[in-house]
Amino acid sequence: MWKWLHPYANPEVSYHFTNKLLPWLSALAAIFLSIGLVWALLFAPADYQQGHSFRIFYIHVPAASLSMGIYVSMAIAAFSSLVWQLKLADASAAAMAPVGAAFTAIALITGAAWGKPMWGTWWIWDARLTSELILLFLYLGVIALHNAFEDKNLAGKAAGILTLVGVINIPIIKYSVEWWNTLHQGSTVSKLGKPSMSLDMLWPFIFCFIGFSLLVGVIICLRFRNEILARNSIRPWVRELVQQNTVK
Amino acid sequence: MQFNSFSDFINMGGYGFYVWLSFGAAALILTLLLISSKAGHQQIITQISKRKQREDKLRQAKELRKKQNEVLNEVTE
Amino acid sequence: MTLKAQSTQETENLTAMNGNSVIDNTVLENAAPSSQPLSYRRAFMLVLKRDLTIAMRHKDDIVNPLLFFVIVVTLFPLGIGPEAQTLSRIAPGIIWVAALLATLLSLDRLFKSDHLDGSLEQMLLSPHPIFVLVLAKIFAHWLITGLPLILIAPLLAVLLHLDENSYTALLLTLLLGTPVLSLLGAVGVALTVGIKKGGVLLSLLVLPLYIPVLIFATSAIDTAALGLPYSGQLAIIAALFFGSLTLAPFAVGAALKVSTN
Amino acid sequence: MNPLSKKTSTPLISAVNLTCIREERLLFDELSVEIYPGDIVQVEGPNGSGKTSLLRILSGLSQPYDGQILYKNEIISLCREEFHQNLLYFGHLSGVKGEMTAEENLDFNLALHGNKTQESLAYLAKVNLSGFEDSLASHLSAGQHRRIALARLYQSNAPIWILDEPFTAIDKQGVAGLEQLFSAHAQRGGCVILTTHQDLISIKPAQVKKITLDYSYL
Repeated sequence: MWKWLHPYANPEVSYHFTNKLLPWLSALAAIFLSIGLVWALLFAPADYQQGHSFRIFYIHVPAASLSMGIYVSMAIAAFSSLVWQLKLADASAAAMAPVGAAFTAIALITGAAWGKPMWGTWWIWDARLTSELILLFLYLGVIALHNAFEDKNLAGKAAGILTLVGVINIPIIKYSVEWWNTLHQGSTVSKLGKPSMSLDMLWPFIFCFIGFSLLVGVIICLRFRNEILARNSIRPWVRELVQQNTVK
Repeated sequence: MQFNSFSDFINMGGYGFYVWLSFGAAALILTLLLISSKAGHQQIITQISKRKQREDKLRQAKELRKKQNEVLNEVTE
Repeated sequence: MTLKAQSTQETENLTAMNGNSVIDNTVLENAAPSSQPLSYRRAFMLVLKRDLTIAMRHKDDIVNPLLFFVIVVTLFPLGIGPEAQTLSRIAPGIIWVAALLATLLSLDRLFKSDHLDGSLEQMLLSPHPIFVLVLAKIFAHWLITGLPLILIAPLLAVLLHLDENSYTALLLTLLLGTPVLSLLGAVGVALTVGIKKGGVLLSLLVLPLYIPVLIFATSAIDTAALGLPYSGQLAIIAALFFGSLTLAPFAVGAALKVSTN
Repeated sequence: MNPLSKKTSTPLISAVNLTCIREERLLFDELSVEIYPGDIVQVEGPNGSGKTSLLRILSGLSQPYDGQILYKNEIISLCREEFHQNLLYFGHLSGVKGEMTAEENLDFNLALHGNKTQESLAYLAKVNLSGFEDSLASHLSAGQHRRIALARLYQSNAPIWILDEPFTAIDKQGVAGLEQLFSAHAQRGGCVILTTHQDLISIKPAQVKKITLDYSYL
């Protein structure tokens, strides 16, 4: 595995690789997202209970699951950067944090906007929304810690440790919040639960989900590129690249 | 097509405000993130080039000083 | 690469100069009469004793968080109203949230002064494993801040009309829960100790991690008030305690290495 | 170069291809150094050239951007305990606690590094602090703090001494005493790596090896 990974562990190679990857990834993301969103907004049937408000589902659920997924991948990147000293893993973890925070925020806003017509109130201490809120705090903590350090490498290490502590805590927090929720409002049946989905709802959802995942990939690639440049600013290849870009 | 007219589409069966709030907020956040990530690239490049210019200046000053010293040495010799 | 050339040249210089000093090379290697064998217990006791000595001579560190705890708790009846029923309903939550905040306030002293005067560096450079030293410091911190909190909590419970059945639960949850607060908090301080304005950041990092303890502790007290068994919640807090006891010292050690870098 | 010297002794501490970047500035690149028993090494360079960074990297406190530190040809992170047992690091900060007395401070410092503490009073006398043993360190001056920390040198049997500005706030007499201590330590087969602003007086320049840090290329 190391032999295969090695060329990509070189910052210059991975910078150019990301650069080449970006247009393809962006095109795919645009295709999937536009098909998915048009389908979700125009053609997918309304839910028999929730009516057209169900269309929020097509953003809320991808955003919520991506927000968790990005945290886990960030933790994996942080782990490999701390254990194997992979500087690129560190850069990718740094690139992921703001994206994850953005998707957590989207999940929260859409959750509230969906909750208002369903529950009659913007905020409800529902287990899933509460864990999402705590996840946002964890993300903000990682970002704030990252910004507090002057030195990018130190920042990456510190934020990595925090990410790992957080990822151990996430299941515990999630479990405790769910448990707390059933304890305090056992009778509330969450309407955000799994609705029986018909195929003509499932397909647009799949398109939206893949589209959002690709979009996450695009933004992470963009930020990853910046992180590589910032971390290698004294390297000759970066200097050359800067020269070319400023002459233009 | 689930909607008969454009106003139907905007109205979303009475849920228009909530649906468009969700989609709008998501679009806004993602566009901002996308733009800032994209702009970050150029920002970093200008930053590095500024630092490079500063360092070039320092190096030139150093070389100039070295030359002056050499000249001085020659004179004293 | 002028420096490169220079430094390799220096190296050769060093090796060349070295010829005459080889003879008495062995003197230091064998001379170890003044060193003691390393032991985890001795290192632990050494740091514990030192931290307790310092705290005893600097009593503000013990008294101030405790005062904070008491004042925050007394503010609630003033803000909410003196009805005994309301107060006893929210008492577990108030006491626990105040305990969280008091711990948070006292966390700063765990590594800050050691970092500022350089003794933290010396600890990291000692031959003892870092987690032993860290554990000793955290234990000292708990003795200084956690223990007084537990002792004064029943008094505050009286002020808040806590249900009589819940006193044991309150003490047990505090006994098991406050060490978790110290352990998790230590990770946060270790990460922020090198940052100039780390105080606010610390609370952002640490408070979300405290949520499970808060939830299970207050629910244990609530359950006890109903006269129901609460051993399940206690078991979970105990699990959190042992989990953080095994993992936190290593995270703290790694974080301190980053912070002193 | 004498080939025998290389064979008969392994370097106590060596740096391999060190690169150090601080605040996105390159301090040194590909720095390699081998330090043998008996060496007194002075790290030179203008302010901000990375002297302290180099010493901290050598002691294992900081991680270099790239490169390795070896203790007797072994990577230090793999032999941490042994390396730290054989290392004495003295930094800018004295590590003296104001709430403890001079003697308690020294005792703790000695015990922390695995040394015995019976004779600490004698060591305090050697750094001119007799009479101050029982005073709280917060009542003592900065120079006295540094002397409390330096008293460890008299007890230490660690061969590697890494000293960052050991002469700061120390009077002339003290400096002479320290220099004697350094020569004796080198003769016993230890090595001293130090930074200092003034030149060493009693130690002849020929005995001192120099590492010059000069960020001539940025």
